[in-house]
Amino acid sequence: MTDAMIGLVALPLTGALATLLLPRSATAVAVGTGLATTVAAGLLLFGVATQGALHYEIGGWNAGLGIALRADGLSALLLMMTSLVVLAASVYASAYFSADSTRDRFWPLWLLLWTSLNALLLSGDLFNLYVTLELLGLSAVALAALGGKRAAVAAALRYLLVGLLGSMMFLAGVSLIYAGYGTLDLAMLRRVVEPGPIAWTALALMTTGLLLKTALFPLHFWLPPAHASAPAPVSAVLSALVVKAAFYLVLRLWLDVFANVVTPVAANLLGLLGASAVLWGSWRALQAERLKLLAAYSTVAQLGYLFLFFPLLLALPPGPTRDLAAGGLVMLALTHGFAKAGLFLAIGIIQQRCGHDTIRDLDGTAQHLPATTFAIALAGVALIGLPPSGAFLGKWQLLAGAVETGQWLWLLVTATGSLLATAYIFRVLGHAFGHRPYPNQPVTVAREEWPALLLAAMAALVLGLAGAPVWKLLEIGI
Amino acid sequence: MSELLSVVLLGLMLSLFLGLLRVLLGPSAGDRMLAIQLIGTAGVGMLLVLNVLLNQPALIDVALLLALLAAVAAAAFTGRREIHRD
Amino acid sequence: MIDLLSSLLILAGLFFYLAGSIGLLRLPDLYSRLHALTKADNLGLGLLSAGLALHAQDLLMMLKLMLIWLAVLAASATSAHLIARQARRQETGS
Amino acid sequence: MMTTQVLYGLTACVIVALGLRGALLHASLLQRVVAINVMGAGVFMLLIAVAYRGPGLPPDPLPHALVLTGIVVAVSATALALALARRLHAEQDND
Amino acid sequence: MNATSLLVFDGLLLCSIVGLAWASLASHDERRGVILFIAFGLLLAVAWGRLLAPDVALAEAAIGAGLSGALLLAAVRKQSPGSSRTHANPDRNRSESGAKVVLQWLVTLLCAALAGTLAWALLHALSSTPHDTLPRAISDNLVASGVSNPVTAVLLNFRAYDTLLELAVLLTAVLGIFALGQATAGYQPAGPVFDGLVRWLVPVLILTAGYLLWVGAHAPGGAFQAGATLAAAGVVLRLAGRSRIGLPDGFALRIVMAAGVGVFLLVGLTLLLLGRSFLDYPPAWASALILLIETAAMLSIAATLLLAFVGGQPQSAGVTAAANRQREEISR
Repeated sequence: MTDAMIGLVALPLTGALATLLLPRSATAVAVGTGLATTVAAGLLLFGVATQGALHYEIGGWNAGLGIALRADGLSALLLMMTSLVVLAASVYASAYFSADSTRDRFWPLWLLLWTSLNALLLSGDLFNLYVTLELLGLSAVALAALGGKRAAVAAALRYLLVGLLGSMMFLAGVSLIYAGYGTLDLAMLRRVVEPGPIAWTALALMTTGLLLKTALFPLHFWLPPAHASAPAPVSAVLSALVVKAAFYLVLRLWLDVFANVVTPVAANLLGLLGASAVLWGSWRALQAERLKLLAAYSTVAQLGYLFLFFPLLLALPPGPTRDLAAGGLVMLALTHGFAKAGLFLAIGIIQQRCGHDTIRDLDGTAQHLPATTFAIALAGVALIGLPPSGAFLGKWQLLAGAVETGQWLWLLVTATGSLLATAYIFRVLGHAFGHRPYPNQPVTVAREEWPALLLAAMAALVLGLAGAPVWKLLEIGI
Repeated sequence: MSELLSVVLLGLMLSLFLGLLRVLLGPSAGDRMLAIQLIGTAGVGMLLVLNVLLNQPALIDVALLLALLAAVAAAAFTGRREIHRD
Repeated sequence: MIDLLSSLLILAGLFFYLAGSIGLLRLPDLYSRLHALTKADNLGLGLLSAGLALHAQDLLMMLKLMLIWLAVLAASATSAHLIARQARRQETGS
Repeated sequence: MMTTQVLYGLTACVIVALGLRGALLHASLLQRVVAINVMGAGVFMLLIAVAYRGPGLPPDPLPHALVLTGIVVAVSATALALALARRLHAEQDND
Repeated sequence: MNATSLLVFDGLLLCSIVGLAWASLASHDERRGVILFIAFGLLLAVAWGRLLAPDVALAEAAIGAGLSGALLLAAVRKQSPGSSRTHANPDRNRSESGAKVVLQWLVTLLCAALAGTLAWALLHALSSTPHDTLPRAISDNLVASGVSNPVTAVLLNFRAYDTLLELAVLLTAVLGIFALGQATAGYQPAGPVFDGLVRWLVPVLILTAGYLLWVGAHAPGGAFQAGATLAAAGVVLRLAGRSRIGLPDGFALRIVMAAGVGVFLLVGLTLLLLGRSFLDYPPAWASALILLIETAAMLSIAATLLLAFVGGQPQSAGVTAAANRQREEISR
């Protein structure tokens, strides 16, 4: 079962080399690799569910001297989501790129991005995390620039510089940790770390670097242009997974490795930034004229919700209530991942078929692209947080936690954010279901429509109705 | 011997400082490149002295690499592109 | 005897280093500075590495010191040529 | 506490801050890239200062290995950034 | 005497390093900034040597003096004077409103605070006795690692997984550069003097690369330093105006690019199939496997660094020749 962990990194990496060497059969190789990697993620999830947290010492060296891969409930769930989203986006991408040359360049970078996501979620070593962050950043930037237009290149360059700045701050924190504690292994560090100048400064540096990468308000400025100008499958993965990988690391550091170093004041600060992100992101999404920009600002807002959980989790004593809240957080993250990926894929179809993604001119899309419009509606349900979506369960736990700890501010923010989300989603749907006769006669391709629909349905229906195992899996800590 | 080398090390440092002044003063980019050349040579000298002072034979290899690549910056600086036409 | 000789060589090397860098700083134009620089490169490093070579433990070390000197010699001549040519080109405005 | 370590370590902190300032304030893309490289050099100096154990003692090899990996990563990122900047300038010239 | 003068040396070296960093970043002229940065890199190589980190010093020398400098200088050259003026114009900066000045001071204060906090934490970390569990574990397991240079042992055995991902980072960067378009224009022939240098410098660089690769097992050196040196040889050839700079064409080029990651993965997965864990070399085979991986890595590193300098997918020789012919016909 632990070999599945190696598989999750080695399979996409091998696939990347194969698509580089055999561009003619790249699509088949990539989709095959995707299936195999998804099977590995499933095996790992099964393994964690049955055997508890797993770890793997690479090269047979003890963790500390060597590098260990680790998987617990949280990472196994995120790995599973990553696999499903990337697999769906891969099927979608196989029909999306029309030019051969772009397709040849797309697949190796795409699989390298997948490698880095899996490697990051599995890594149990601080410096190795830095390397995976850089691999993630560079492959994401290279993919975002594939659009080739000036806006895409400019946005990608800004994305790269911000990402590099973030990685450098992260590395500075890692160096400080090594200077102070003489280890890079997360599990060992958790045992020895104690509150004090070293841990505070290192955590502050690493967190700032990661917040840049996860685009928490006010460090979000780079995200909307980068996510809005990339090719659709790339946007989907950037918004659903790449920012979330950095968020996962913040979560891992704050609630797991540095749990006894974090102070409520710092957590409240994160909560406040999250609240600002929810309000600002939703407001800008409401004003957006293009669908892709709307989706990108919605990502800024949705990431804000995740940070609202930090002050709650720190205020709640360990016990069932806290576990429920933590489960809510993960549920919200998973739902957003599936919903946002589905939304971006659907927008990509509209953009290709109609030649634009201006919200005002969407009239009548529902008549001609019914499945795609349905996918947008389902994703919208999940983004607003209506039942039976997973986000409903997540937000419910957020509200319950806020009531429990008497932090009413978060309640207010969540309610306002959800109202704004309802407004921006219904603005899109209102135009899409409009009755004005539609000029074009678009041709639909099942390979493109199904992935979007399935991802959105996963977010809006499956996670909400069958969410109980998520909480059970999360009890499996490292 | 080690006292003499310490003095030489500081002397090389002085020489490097003078070169730095020229880099800062310029005035032309060519003057700056010349000063870079001097800084490189002073760096090579310092590595040779440090190699004896610190007993690190590998520093000779570092000096060798710096010496071999000393002309690359100047060539990159003066090189002219082919006229490009599309 | 060898110690004395090597010390003298090393000190002479340092002298040329300093002379070269003072020249680089004080001389009025690029071309004369260029000549000053070659003093440091050729004689300064040459004498220094010769002095150190007298103490080298093995032949390989000696060869490396020799190679370093030759490499710097060639690099400095080439760079000086390239930089001077560039400066001339800019003066004539081509 | 060893003077050499402290001296190089404190300098490293200054270089990191200088690089960060340059990266945040510079308008020129190329100089932003240079600034990020300066910041990286500061972090590398921090690691190498931590590894230093005094004259005659073997230093800790682990930070040296980390810095080597870091240098490769920094060069890769620099090359990609410069290529993006070049493409951007080309697109601007076409306008 | 010795210790004091070394301390003075340290102080002066660090002053010049900080001064150069400051001057390079404060410069409004991009070319001046890059030249100062090259000098900064040269002094860093000396500093790494001084701190007994010759492995890093070698890499810094090969990268800083050879590749980075050429890469950055080439990037300056490609901007027309007009475009750089619009970006960094001191006059415009001066005429900007006070808000910009306030912002500058704010950022400066923020960075000063960062330096202060970092220094405060670092002093805390350095004031306790150094942690030597990990260095001791490294030296205890050195015999089993297959090499006797501890840095190589960490890079290719204990933390080989980092190195595998690092090679993937290099590959990603080059694929990203390829996706942005064709290679930049080559250089005009640099004249007989530089050609004379190139004629012996390139073989010596190749020899040095081989030496560094070989010596890396027991002394400072290794795949990365060797690869960077090899790439520098290609850079020299390109600067001299040669059209062939040692890079293969088409499929062979892709093989070389993939070789580093590929051989690494192949070794790791083969060991997995043989019932060992990923990258767990059998002690008897360790040194041979490390040399195999390092050789492939060196070739990949050299090719990718050189491609980064070339700035895109090089056109195959046949295409270039055809294009040249076409160009000549047009000019007639």
